[in-house]
Parts: sequence; structure tokens; C-alpha cells
Amino acid sequence: MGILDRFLRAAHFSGGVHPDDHKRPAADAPLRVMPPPARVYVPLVQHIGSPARAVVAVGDLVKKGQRIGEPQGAVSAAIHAPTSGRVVAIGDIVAPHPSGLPVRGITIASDGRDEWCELEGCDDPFALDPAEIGRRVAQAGVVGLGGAAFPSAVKLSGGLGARVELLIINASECEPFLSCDDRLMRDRAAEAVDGIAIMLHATGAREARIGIEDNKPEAIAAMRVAVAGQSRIRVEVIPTRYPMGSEKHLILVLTGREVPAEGRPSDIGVVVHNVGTAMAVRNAVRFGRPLVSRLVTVNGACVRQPGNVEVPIGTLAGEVLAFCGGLRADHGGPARLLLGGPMTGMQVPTLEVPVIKGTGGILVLDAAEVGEGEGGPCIRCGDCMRACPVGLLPLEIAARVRAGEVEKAAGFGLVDCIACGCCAYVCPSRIPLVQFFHHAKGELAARARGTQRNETIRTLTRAKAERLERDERDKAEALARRTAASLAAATEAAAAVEKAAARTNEESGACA
Amino acid sequence: MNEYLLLLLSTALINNVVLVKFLGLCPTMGVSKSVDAALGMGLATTFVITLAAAASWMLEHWLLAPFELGFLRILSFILVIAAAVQFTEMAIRKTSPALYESLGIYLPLITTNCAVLGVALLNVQQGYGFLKSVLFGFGSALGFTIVLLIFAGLRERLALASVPAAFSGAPAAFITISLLSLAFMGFSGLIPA
Amino acid sequence: MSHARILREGLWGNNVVFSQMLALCPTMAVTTSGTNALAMGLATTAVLVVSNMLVSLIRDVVSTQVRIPVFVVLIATLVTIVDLALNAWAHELYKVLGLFIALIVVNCAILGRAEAFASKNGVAASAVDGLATGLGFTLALTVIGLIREIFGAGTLFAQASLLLGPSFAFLEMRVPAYEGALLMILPPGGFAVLGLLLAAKRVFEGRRRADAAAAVPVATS
Amino acid sequence: MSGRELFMAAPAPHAHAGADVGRTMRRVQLALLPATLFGFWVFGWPAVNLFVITVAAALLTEAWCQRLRGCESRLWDGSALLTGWLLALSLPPWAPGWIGALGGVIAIALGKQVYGGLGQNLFNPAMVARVALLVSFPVAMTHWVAPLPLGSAGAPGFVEGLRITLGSMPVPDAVTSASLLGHVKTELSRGVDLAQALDAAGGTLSAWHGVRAGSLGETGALLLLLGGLYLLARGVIRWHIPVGVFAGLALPAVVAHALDPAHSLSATTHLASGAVVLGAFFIATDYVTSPNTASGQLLYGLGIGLLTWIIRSWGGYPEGIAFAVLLFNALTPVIDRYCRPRIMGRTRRGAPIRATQGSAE
Amino acid sequence: MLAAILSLTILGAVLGAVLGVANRFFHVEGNPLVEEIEALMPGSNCGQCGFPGCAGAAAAIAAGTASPACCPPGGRSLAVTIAQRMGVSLAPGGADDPGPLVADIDESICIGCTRCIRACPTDAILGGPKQIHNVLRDACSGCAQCIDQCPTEAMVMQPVPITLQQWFWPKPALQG
Amino acid sequence: MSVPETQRGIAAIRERLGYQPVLLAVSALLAGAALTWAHGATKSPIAAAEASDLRATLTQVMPQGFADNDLLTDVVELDGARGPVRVHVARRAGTPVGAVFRIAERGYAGEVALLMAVDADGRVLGVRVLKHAETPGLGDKVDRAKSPWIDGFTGKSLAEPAPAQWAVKKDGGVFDAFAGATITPRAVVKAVRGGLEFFSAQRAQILGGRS
Ligand SMILES: Cc1cc2nc3c(=O)[nH]c(=O)nc-3n(C[C@H](O)[C@H](O)[C@H](O)COP(=O)(O)O)c2cc1C
Ligand SMILES: Cc1cc2nc3c(=O)[nH]c(=O)nc-3n(C[C@H](O)[C@H](O)[C@H](O)COP(=O)(O)O)c2cc1C
Ligand SMILES: Cc1cc2nc3c(=O)[nH]c(=O)nc-3n(C[C@H](O)[C@H](O)[C@H](O)COP(=O)(O)O)c2cc1C
Ligand SMILES: Cc1cc2nc3c(=O)[nH]c(=O)nc-3n(C[C@H](O)[C@H](O)[C@H](O)CO)c2cc1C
Ligand code: SF4
Ligand code: SF4
Ligand code: SF4
Ligand code: SF4
Ligand code: FES
Repeated sequence: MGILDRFLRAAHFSGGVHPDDHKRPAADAPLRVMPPPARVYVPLVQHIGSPARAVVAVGDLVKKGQRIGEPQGAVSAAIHAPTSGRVVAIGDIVAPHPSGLPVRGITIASDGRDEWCELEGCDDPFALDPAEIGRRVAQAGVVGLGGAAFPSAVKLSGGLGARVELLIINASECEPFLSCDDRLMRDRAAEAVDGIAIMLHATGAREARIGIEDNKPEAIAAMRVAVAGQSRIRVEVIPTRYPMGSEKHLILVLTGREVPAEGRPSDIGVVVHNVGTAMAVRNAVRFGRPLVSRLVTVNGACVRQPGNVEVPIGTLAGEVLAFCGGLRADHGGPARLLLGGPMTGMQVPTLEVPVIKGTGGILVLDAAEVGEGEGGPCIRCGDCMRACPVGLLPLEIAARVRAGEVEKAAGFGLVDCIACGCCAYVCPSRIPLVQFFHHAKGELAARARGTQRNETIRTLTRAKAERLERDERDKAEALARRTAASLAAATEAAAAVEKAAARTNEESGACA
Repeated sequence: MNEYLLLLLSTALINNVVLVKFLGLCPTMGVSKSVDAALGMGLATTFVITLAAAASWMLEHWLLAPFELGFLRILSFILVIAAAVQFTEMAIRKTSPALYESLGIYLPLITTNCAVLGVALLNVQQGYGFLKSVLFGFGSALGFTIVLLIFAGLRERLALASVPAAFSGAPAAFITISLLSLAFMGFSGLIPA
Repeated sequence: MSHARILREGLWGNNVVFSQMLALCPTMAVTTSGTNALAMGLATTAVLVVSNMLVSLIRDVVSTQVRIPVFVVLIATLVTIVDLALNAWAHELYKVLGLFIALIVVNCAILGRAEAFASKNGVAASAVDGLATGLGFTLALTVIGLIREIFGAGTLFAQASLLLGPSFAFLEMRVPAYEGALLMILPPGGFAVLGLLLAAKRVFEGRRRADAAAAVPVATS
Repeated sequence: MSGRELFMAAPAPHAHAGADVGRTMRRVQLALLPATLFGFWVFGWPAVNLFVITVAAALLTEAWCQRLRGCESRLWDGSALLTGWLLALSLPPWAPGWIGALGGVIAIALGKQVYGGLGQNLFNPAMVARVALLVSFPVAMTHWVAPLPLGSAGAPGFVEGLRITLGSMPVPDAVTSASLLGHVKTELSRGVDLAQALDAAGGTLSAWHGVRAGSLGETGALLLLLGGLYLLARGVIRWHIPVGVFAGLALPAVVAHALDPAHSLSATTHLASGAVVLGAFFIATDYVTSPNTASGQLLYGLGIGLLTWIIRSWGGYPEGIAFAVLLFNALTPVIDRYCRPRIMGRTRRGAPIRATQGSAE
Repeated sequence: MLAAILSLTILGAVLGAVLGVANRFFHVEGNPLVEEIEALMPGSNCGQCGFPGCAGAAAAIAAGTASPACCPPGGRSLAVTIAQRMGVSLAPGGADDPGPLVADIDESICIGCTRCIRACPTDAILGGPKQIHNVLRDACSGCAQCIDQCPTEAMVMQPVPITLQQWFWPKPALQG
Repeated sequence: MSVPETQRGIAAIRERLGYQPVLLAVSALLAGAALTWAHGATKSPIAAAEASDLRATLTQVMPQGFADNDLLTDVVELDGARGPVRVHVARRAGTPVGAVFRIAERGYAGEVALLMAVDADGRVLGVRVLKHAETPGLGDKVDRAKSPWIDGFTGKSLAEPAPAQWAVKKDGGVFDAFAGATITPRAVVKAVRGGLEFFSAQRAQILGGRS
């Protein structure tokens, strides 16, 4: 089966770019583990979906790994204490987000002991029921570590329907500067493969394929050794090209099949998990350890000691940087502070933002790395179109967004844009294309919210009007009953009341 | 056959109604803000002009010429055209709401399109037979539709450009149609009239 | 609306060509020279005044069903009369203006004024409106015609004496040693001149508004 | 606050490939340079003067319009220089200076700045100017000269050249000559056979080596081809438009020449004469006014080629490429509307593809 | 010459009859407001408004999707007339439009009198007698009917606060 | 608005089915009457204007007072190379002294139509362009309004210059061409020469025919 498949699959997707990867010095530096800082700031929403609800109060003592946030709703994730200590505040903290808006979170003052709470492990995960694995992963608050932070349990246990046949492990790590997955595979290949095997068992897929870009030979070698003897897990070397790591493109390259637009990988029997997620799943299932730390790449010309660090969730970015020797002042100083990679990562307004589950990198870039330059008007060169891995016309979409015609922009496939940034990366006029798309998507969402709100309000208004009217009628009828029994003279009054009620009835009918 | 093809080509492109003969400019400027509207307008106009060419030929040859009533030409042509347009609009509106939405709503706009009467009058001047008259009407309308569509496409792009305030809107549209007619001059001399 | 106001609107504020963008075909077709433009403008004005008055007179009698045909009949009659008259007594001019005399019928401005103004107003006001609109049209045509003529052929009001009568000879002028840029009298020139004039009008009005705003210290309402 | 300003949020991506508009324009200019210098050599000082005047007029108009609009000056992005350059290359080399000056003004003011400047125009500014000049001043615009290489006997010196450009000295009659296409058109209209007509004009060979009458920049076809290949290699342009233009012109020419060699030029003559090479590589490829997608560009190129052939064969003008480019500029929005890339996960028509469950085998 | 007058009269009569009958048989009932606005429009059906003719423009204005000032031939006077008829103001929103407002209750002043609850047409206010009240932002229509009811002035209208979930990138500043 | 009742009355009648044809018929009737009157009033001036127009063109190509008859009505219909030609015969005191007729040739952009007058000896009296589509500024110099070039034919005949010289200078003839435009003059020369040949072939019929 594999052979035919190899012929059928596409070696490429159209579009994409080849940015300078800047991975090396950081990727080759040995992995370091950062001790818990004095305080951790743990946002209650670190994932896609509804925020968790705090289940501790200010002053409570917590152990590392203790659940402090309860998931709410079907798509949500639990939050756990990253270290032991005392809850000192529950309230607003600066979100690790370009807006700099506050987010609700729990602040814990570390007691320095970093003491685990009681954990429920399991010696033979393969004996567990897949549903049980899903439950344990959910318990552990595992979310996708590839960037989008979607609650992994939802994807694992096929909670969303369709049967999964193929598990793809996303170890492509196509973003420049980032190397946390690379480092993980080099140093902990066996554990990662164990996690993949558990996932394979949980999803019921027949096979797992680990996609690794060919610019990571050490990781490929390590993973090849680790999968030896596992007949259902295979390492696939794929060309280096951004955005190989985007799940739809990875699936295309590995299977030759396209995920339908507006659909999900599960529609074609595939599920994609990041390799770090596999590690987190292993920790959750084998040892009952929730997701309280993650590997973070600290990189960029302005960082004194670039490398990969295992960081407790909630540690402030500034402290991580300090752990890496702080910033260098040469190079004309830092130009941008980013969380995540340069292509899709976000610039944050201050160093005082916490690392969260989805933070794969902390980058401090200088002007040359950012490639700053002067912008201009679009010259319709079409480079953005050729760079777009989805086949969109970024220039046309952006022109319409600029003119305020968001609906028309949507007609050009705005919803299909994965915000990979290839278009803006190549644009000679440096049009902030991605910002146009983010804006338009936000605008469309806001309009949809507005419409929905109006709908709600309309329903509520009608409901209240009806209720008032009913009350009035009830009152009138009660009055009528009471009076009819005693006084005949009162009947007239009752009739009048009834007539009034009827009139209101008619009026409201006309309104509706 | 060749002769008919040439007639069609020459009326549609070389002696284009809008750009060369200067007929039907108001709707060309008015209904060219979106390609969809332009298409609807173009099709509706094609229908009316072709109809008018046929009707005016009959009026001319069966009524005006035999009774030597040339001085009633303008009056009778326009009367018949206006009535036909209004009738068609009412009929479509009632019988086919879908067709009305895509074509019918443009019909009232056609009463003020001087290309309709212009083509009918030119037709008489040329002294064509019935078939050629109809073809002449159809070719002219086709030329109108082509220019309208191209122009609407250009204006949609124009709407996205950062045109200086003094030129935004109508002035830029006129400059654009000026350049379009400049381009159409390349067709001159292609087929000797 | 006062008659002065109607006049001002028709001549400038709501000029058929410059503001309403109607009657564009004659505006482009007969403005290859100032003389043609002037003549066409005057012929149209005559039709406009009379048609506006007549429409205003009969406005209560017509029904919606046949309103357009009735107006059209009326206008067509007037136009035919003008057409015949020009043919008889200004034959040279008639040959130049050609088809476009007949097309005054469908000149959107005429039906437009009939519908928009005359069918809603009294006879006197309608006549003034017709006159204002017509003169506005004449003004626009003549300006465009003169610009195209001077740049395109190097003359002003050429052949005025031939077309309008010997008394108009004083208008004729010629720029010596200038052959003219042909483009201006060809279609592209016509469109471009109108586009540039519209832009100029906008700049002019913008400047005037700015001046007015600067002159009157912000009025508190 | 300054800390916040340092990190003023910019959207992703925070990296850039380094392309910029000025570099693209400079590459095109570099590609044009050999053919331009060749043109200077063939036609001497008057050609140099005309070139300088045209480019200067374009640059001055650009600067003036940008001042009027009150936007920051983008004079040095090279696009106005390129427009002036291409316009100069498309003029008769000994045309009077005022032709070049007026052309530069028309190209930039009416062709470009009216629309808001770089990237906003709908028509190719240089071709707008060329066609406007041709239509307005047909005599001056069809006045060709025979090659008089710099330094050869009878070639005007610098001062003479200046006088010719400024119009204070008439062009000597002996020098005037018809361009190949103009000559062919005249002779055909007289009923002279093509073979004879071509013999008199020096045959097809002169078209390729370039020492022949023609516009300033069209004669060095081989050098232009070289420049075009450089642009292709550099990725400044893609092959679809040039190949489309060549094919659109050559295919009907081959057929017609086979059917009636006495009255239709061969495909090679068509390709080598006039401004085909210049047009295909440098003019039709203008980003702003051509379609974006590969299929759209191919269609656009084919259309320009075909229309050029039609105008040359039957039209009123001996050379049709400028008109063809303008007409297809006008059609570009229509082409763009119908030629769009397929979106991943969707059919060509935009509906999501059907999910085919399972079976990787 | 009798032929001329006669033929024309017959032509007129026939066409008039056709149109009259057509109007009777093909009559489509329209929206009275649309018809009223249409009667105000210039009727030249030039299409400059971007709608297919005056009827189209009238329908769009009545539906609120077009501005009363959309008709160039009608000019300013028409715009004013239509705006008056529609009861709308001509001036567009303007820069100082604060965006939608919702009610907010200052919890420290609220005495739980429930008056606001009774006034709210959408039941957007939660809370029983003598309890601190709260406004459900998603249900509040911003009608401000509750504001005057509050005896302690605890209620104010405030712009909808932007949350992390709702924030999105602003449109990039215009370029070129 | 002062009489709302009558208004309403009219409004009611206006909606009647029978009202429409009557209204339109009445309008048409009035229009027809008005036009008939106008037609009657302008009929003869128009005819006169058209006739004088034609006559003016015909006499333009010959010296003043060359003929004393009405050229417009003195016509013989003859077969030319391209179909029938209407030849207007000029007479003095009844004797044919010349002829005026139309000639045409394909120019640079379409046909150039000319009117030429020949005297009884076969010498050109004058040539005028009636219609052409030549490029303004180039070919249109054949128009007398633009340049006197066309007067160069006056006095020429088939014998003088010699037949080989009946061409533009570029082709070895005696006639000038315009700078940058040879095609149009070439066409005109060819047409005039064709006209002279036609005249010499049909001379007998033209001059012999009595009116
Ligand atoms: C409502 C919803 C349902 C989803 N269902 C599935 C699913 O069934 N299978 C799956 O693999 N991913 C599912 N996802 C996750 C997305 O397909 C995707 O993996 C996730 O958003 C992260 O993708 P990205 O990092 O490529 O953006 C779902 C996402 C959402 C928002
Ligand atoms: C442009 C783009 C680039 C991405 N690059 C990577 C990547 O390099 N590695 C990765 O694991 N996920 C990447 N993702 C996210 C994947 O699409 C997908 O969400 C993820 O692999 C799902 O695994 P997870 O749920 O375990 O995170 C990328 C997404 C996008 C849109
Ligand atoms: C736009 C354009 C219009 C032309 N118009 C005419 C014309 O009307 N009459 C004419 O004889 N030649 C015209 N020509 C010139 C012919 O193409 C041809 O060059 C010329 O007649 C040859 O004359 P020459 O031998 O004097 O150069 C025109 C050329 C161009 C480019
Ligand atoms: C490949 C290429 C071709 C170009 N061709 C032209 C051209 O033909 N005419 C022109 O005016 N500008 C041309 N330009 C310059 C630039 O695109 C032009 O000034 C814009 O059309 C102005 O908006 C070209 C630029 C490039 C990169
Ligand atoms: S890459 Fe930039 S300049 Fe080029 S077409 Fe796209 S948006 Fe325009
Ligand atoms: S950000 Fe969107 S439009 Fe741009 S290249 Fe990526 S998918 Fe295409
Ligand atoms: S712009 Fe005014 S007159 Fe023209 S169609 Fe629209 S509403 Fe009617
Ligand atoms: S503003 Fe209106 S909807 Fe909102 S709470 Fe007050 S009364 Fe209710
Ligand atoms: S005058 Fe308006 S369409 Fe011709």
C-alpha cells in the first residue's frame, strides 16, 4: 500500500516560500530546563474554545499539576498549576497578544519547592480503552502545541465524528528561527515515539507518518532509530518549504490528497498532531502529568544565548530571556519582540507577558532579520499570488478590504486564507497584506456577531412584550372572574378591560 | 455570409456605437459601476435595439415610405419604441420575476438611451433590407454591450485605485473612456465602410 | 423655488452635463467646434422650454400608464418641427448637426426635466427651468466645443458666419501657425476634455467652499 | 510609554524576502540598456537628445503631479523613468523634441497620475502617450530616418543634432526613409508584390541585425531579446506574456503566408520587424496593466499578438502593437475576472471539493 | 395629408390600448413607500445612482441600503426631500460616532429597586428585589430606557468594551 | 392644488381602461396635425435648399459663368467602368461645352469620392473631393478646404502631361505628393485620369445627346 501511495502523493504544493531558516545556533545548543520563577501568571484561556473557570481562590495553596481551571463547554481545556505555591491574585493579566488587552488569569507565588500533586499514572496505556485515553488527555489539559492550541482530546477521541485512518505527526517545523520540535526529537525521540504509539492506539488509525523537513538531519536520524521495530509508524522526509507545517499542506504532501475547503482533516480520515503534542500525551497518559511546561525556542540576533528551554507555563517572557543571558545591545538594538515564529508569530507590546501552552518561541529580532524597508502602493506584480500556498489572489482581496468592501473580499476566498504570511513576505511594496486579511476576517466576524445580537434582542423584545400582554390578560381575566360572581354592574368594566386587552393583542399582532 | 459577418464586425467594433458614433453614452456612464449590472443592461439593450431595428424597418417600409410620411419618422419610431419597452417591462415583471430581476429592471433605463432611436434612424439612412437592418441593430447593440462590459470592468478596478480627490468618480471615468476610445482607434481602417 | 434659484441651479449647480451627466451624446458628438456646439445648444434649449411648458400644462391629464408615450409624442413633435425648420432655413447647419437633431428626442435631459420638474410644477416655473437647463446645456457644450476646437484645429467659432449667419462672423478667430492636435477633435479628445473640465469644476468648487469656510468664522448653530 | 512604542504592534510576518519596487524597475532598465545604446549608435545625436528630453519630461511631470497631490515623492522608484524610457524607445528617433516632451507629459499626467500614480493606472502610460501622439501628429510620428551610425559620413554632429531635435533645422530629405512595415503597406496598396517590396527594403535580415529605419528602440531586436531573456532569468517577468505575443502573431502569419505569400509577410519578418520584441518583453509585461494569473497572461499575450497581426494585415496603421496593448489593457479586468487560480480544497468554480473518505492505499 | 394624421391617431390609440390593458393585466402590487419615493425621483432612469433606474433606487432607499443622496440628477434638493420623507438625517455618521452603547450598572450604587428591569424591553437586566443588578451585554439593545428609571443614577450608557476575543486588527493606514 | 375635487375627479377618470387609448390617440392626433402643418410649411424651402446645395457643388468645379443651363436637371446616364454614372452636361446657349460627373478610387482609408468637370476638349476644369475618410493631417490635404493641391489638375488633359506622367512624382509622374502620405494623392491622380479616360470614351454620347 505504501508504495502506490508514494507515487500518488504530491511532492509539492504550489506556492510557498523559502525564507532563510536561522535555526542553527539555537537548534544545536543543548536543551536547558528553566526552574520555576518567583511568580507565574497563568491565563485561564490558552486554547481555542471557551475560557476555563477558576476553581481556586486567592490565598489557596496549590501543588504543581493541581487543577486550577475547570474547562467549560465541549471545546475547552483544563488549566493546572505550573508550580507549587500560593494563589496571590485572580484577575487581569496582560495577554500574550498584540492587542495588549488584559485576560483573566491566576497568579501563583512559587514556594520554590516545585512539588507535584498526586498523579494518576498508567503502566500500560495500550491496555486502556481509547475513550479512557481521551479522558486522561483532557484531564491533563493537553492542547495542540503546534500553534493553534486546539484541545487535543477532542481531536484524539474522534469526538467530532468521522473515523480516522491515518495519523500524521507534524514535525516539519517550517517556521524560521524555531527549533523546539527539532530539539525534542533529537533529545527525546524514544519518548516522542512512545507518545505517537499511544496516539495511534487512541485514534484507532492504521498508521502514523511523521513528517520532518529535510533541513533537520539529526532529528530524522534520531527518529528513524526510535521508530525501528514499530511497523505502523514511519518517518517521512519532506522538502523544506514554508508553510509545510500547515496541516492541509502537510497532508497534501504526505498523501496527495486535499482537505476540502471549509472542512477538516477528519473529513478525509486524517488527523494531524504536532510531535510535541505527542510528548504531552505520553506524559499525560503514562504518568498522569498535566501540561504545565513546554519547550520554547529563544532565538534572534539580539538574544545573548539562543537555545531551547523547557519553561513552566506562566513564566514571563522577560524572565525567559533573562535566563538566556538577556539581550545584546549591539546590532542597533532589538527591533521586534515576538511570540512564535516570524511568519505567523505575534509581536507583543511588552516583555511582561506569560508563556502559555501555545508559545513555541520567544524571538528578539534586529532590523536586518525583520527586513524592514519602505513600503509603497501595490504594483500588481502578482508575486503574492504566486507565493500563496492556497491559491488566493492576495492583491485583489487586499484591494477590496482597503476599499471597505469586505463582502467582496470574502468572495475572493478570504475564509481560505491560512494567514501564513507568504504573500506579505514576498511583496516588493510591503503591503501589510496579512493585516488586511486579519482585519477583514475580524470585521466579518464582528458583523456576524452584530447580526446575531440584533436577532437575540429582537427575540427578547418580542418575548417580553408577549409576557407583559399575557400577564395583563391573566390579571384581567382574574378580575373578571372575581367580579362576575358578585356584581353584575362590574361586568361592563370587565368587558372594557377585555376589549382593551384585545386591542393590545391586535396591535402587537400588527407589529409582529 | 461573409458580407453579413463583416457588417456585424464593423458595426460592433470598428464603428462602435458608443465610442465612434457617440450614441448611448448616458447609460454607458451610468450603468457601468458593476459588471453584473452592465451585463443585465447590455442584454436588455440588445433585445430592445434589435426589436427597434425590426419594428422601425416595418414602419418605414409599410407605412412611412408608401404614404410619403417621412416627417413622421422620428415621432412614430420613438412612440413605438417607448410603448414596446414599457409593454415588455410590464409583461416580464408579471410573467417571469427571475428574468425581471436580471433583465427587466434595466428596461426603463432604455427609454433614455439615444442609441435605440439613433440606430433605428441610421438604419433608414443606410437603406438596408430587413435582414441587414436587424443585423445592423444587433451588431450595434453588441458593440454597446461589449463596451459597457469592458468599461464596467475598468471601473470596478478604478473604484479600488487611489484616485486623487479631484478626479475620483466621474472625471476619472471620462478619462478612462477617453483612453478606451483611443484604443478602439486601432480598429480604424480595418474594414472600409 | 425662486426663478433666480432655478436659473442658477440649471446653469451651474445642477448643470445637465457637468452635474447630472445627462445628454452626453450630443455633448460629445457636436462639440468638435464652438459653432456646432452653440447651435446644438440653442436648438435643444428651444425644445426644452416649449416641452417643459407643454408638459406642465397637461400634467394633470396624463395617467401613469401612458405618461412616457405621451411625453415622448410631445417631445418628438417639437423636435421634428425644429428639425424641419433647420432643414428649411439653416440648411448648412442642419447638415452639420445631422442625426443629433433627431436625437434631441431621446436626449435624456428633456425627458428628465419633463419628469423631474415640469410634471410637478407650474407653467412659468417650468419654462424658467427649461430655459435654465437649456442654457446650462448650451454653456457646457460651447465651453467644451471651444476647448476642443482651439486645441484641435487652432480656430475659434470657425464657419460661424456660414452656419449661423453673417452676423456671427465677429466670433471667428484663428491661432496663426498652429495646425492643431487632431486627437482633440476625435472621440478620445472629447471624453478627456469633459473629464478634465469636471475635475476642474470640482477643484474650483472645493476652493470656493474652502474660501467661504475661511471667510465666515464657524457659524454656531 | 517609550517601551510600548518600541514594540508598536506590527502584524505578521516579521520577515521579508527583500524585494522592492526600485530594484525591479532598475533591472528592467538594465535589460533595456544594450538596445538603447545600440539605438543611439544607429541614429546618432538627435536620438540621444530626444531620449533625454522625453525622460526628463516624464520625470518632471511625475515630480510635479506628486507635489500637486501632496503625497511624498516617489520619484526614485524608477517607474516614471522607465515610462519615459519606453516612450522614447517607441518614438521615431529624429522626431522633434516637443513630441518627446509632450509625450512624457501625456504619459505621466494622463496615463498615470490621474489615476493616483504607480500601480493605479488602467492603461500602459507609455503606450497611451505613443498612440495619442500618433493620432494627433501623424506626420511627425511617421517620419523615419535611415540609419546613420554615429561617426559615419553625413551623421549629424552634436550641435546639428540639437538643431534637428529643436526643429530649427529641417531633416535632410535624403535621410528620410520608410520603416519596413510602412514600406510594405505602401507597396502592397500599390499592388506591388511582397517579394519585390522586401527586396527594396533590404529584406528580413536587416530587421534582425537592426541597422534599419524604425523607432529608436525597436531596431535592435536581438539585443532586446537578450534583455528579455535576462528579465526572464531574473524572474522579473514570466514567460507567458512574451510567448503568448509571439505565438499570437506568428501562428496566423504562418498560415496566411503559406496561403498567399505575395500579400502576407512571413512569420519571421513579422516577429523581427516593428516593435514586437520590445512590446512582448517590456511593454505587454507591465505588471500594472496585465493580468496576474498564468492562464490570464497567456490569453492576454495571445490576444495582443493576434490583434497586432490583424491590424498590420488589414488595419489603417502599419504597426498595431501599441493599439493591441491598449485594447488588452482594457480587457485585463475581464480576463482577471475569469482567470483565477484554483483555491486549495475547492473546485475551479469555488465549491469545496468532495471529501473522499479514507483509503490511502 | 389626412393619411398622416389618421395613421398616427390609430397608432396612438392602439398603443394606448395595449399599454392600458397591459397595466391592468400585468399589474404588480408594490410597496407604497417605494412608490412614493419613486414619484419623487427624477424619473430619467439614468442609472447613475448605481441602481437599475429610479424604481431600483427608490426601493434601495426605502430598504435603507442606499443613501437618499444617491441620485446625482436629483441633486441636493431631492436628497433633502427624501430624507425628510424618510425621517432620516442626511449627514453620514461622521467621525465622532461613538459606536454602539450598552447600559452598565455601577454595582456600588445600585440599591436593587428593580425599576430598570421593568423598563427594559429586552429583559437584559438581571437581579431580583434588593439585589445588585447586572446588565447582560449581549441582550442590551442600547435603547437607554432604563437610564432615567434608576433613582440612584447607577445606570450609565457605555461603549461596548473590547474583549480579547472580539479584538481584531485595525485596517492598515492607507498607502500610496 | 387649489381644487382638490376636480383633481380627484381627474384622478379617477385617469385610471379607467378606456382612458389610455383615448389620451394617446388624442396626443397623436394633435401631434400629427402639428407636424402636417409644419411639413406643409417647410416642404418647399427644404426642397429649394437641397437643390441649391447640389447646384452649388456642381458649379464649384467649373469657372463661374461657364455654363448657363441648369446642371441639376441636364443629366445623361452612362455606363462607366464601375456601373452607371450620372453625367451632368454643361451648355452654353444650348451647346454642350463640358460635363460634370462623379469619380471614386480607394484611398488610404476607404473610398475617396470626387466630382470633376471636363470641358469639351477633354481638359480638366476642376476637381473637388466630395467624401473621404483619409487621415486628418495627412491624406485630407486633397480637400480644397485644407490645401490648394487639388487645383493642380485644372487644365490637364490626357495628352498633357503624357500618359506615363500621370502619376505622383515618387512614381515618376508630375504630381506632388504630401509628406508622409503618397497613397491618397496616388489614388486621386488615378481617379482623375480614369475620369478623363471615361470622358474621352463616352465623348460622343455626352456631347451629342440633346436634352
Ligand atoms: C469546531 C472545530 C472542530 C474541529 N474538528 C476537528 C476534527 O474533527 N479533526 C481534526 O483533526 N481537527 C479538528 N479541528 C481542528 C482544526 O482542524 C485544526 O487542527 C486546528 O484548528 C489547528 O489547525 P492549525 O494549527 O493548522 O490552524 C477542529 C477545529 C474546530 C474549530
Ligand atoms: C502557516 C502555518 C504553519 C504551521 N506550521 C506548523 C509547524 O511548523 N509545525 C506544527 O506542528 N504545526 C504547524 N502549524 C499548525 C498545523 O497546521 C496544525 O495545526 C498542527 O500541526 C496540528 O497539531 P496540534 O493540534 O498538535 O498542534 C502551522 C499552521 C499554519 C497555518
Ligand atoms: C496613422 C497613419 C495614418 C496615415 N494616413 C495616411 C493617409 O491618410 N494617406 C496617405 O496617403 N498615407 C497615410 N499614411 C502613411 C502611409 O502609411 C504611408 O506611410 C505613406 O502613404 C507612404 O508615403 P511616403 O512614401 O511619402 O512615405 C498614414 C500612416 C499612418 C501611420
Ligand atoms: C516588466 C515591466 C514592464 C514595464 N513596462 C512599462 C510600459 O510598457 N510602459 C510604462 O509606462 N511603464 C512600464 N513599466 C513601469 C511601470 O510599471 C509603469 O510606470 C506603471 O504602469 C505605472 O503605474 C514596466 C515595469 C516593469 C517591471
Ligand atoms: S506582491 Fe505586493 S505589490 Fe505585488 S501584487 Fe502582491 S500586493 Fe501587489
Ligand atoms: S496569508 Fe493568506 S493570502 Fe497570504 S499567502 Fe498565506 S494563505 Fe495566501
Ligand atoms: S440616478 Fe437618479 S435619475 Fe438616475 S436612475 Fe438613479 S434615481 Fe433615477
Ligand atoms: S439600555 Fe435598553 S436594552 Fe439596555 S438594559 Fe437599558 S433598557 Fe435594557
Ligand atoms: S444623450 Fe443620453 S444616451 Fe445619448
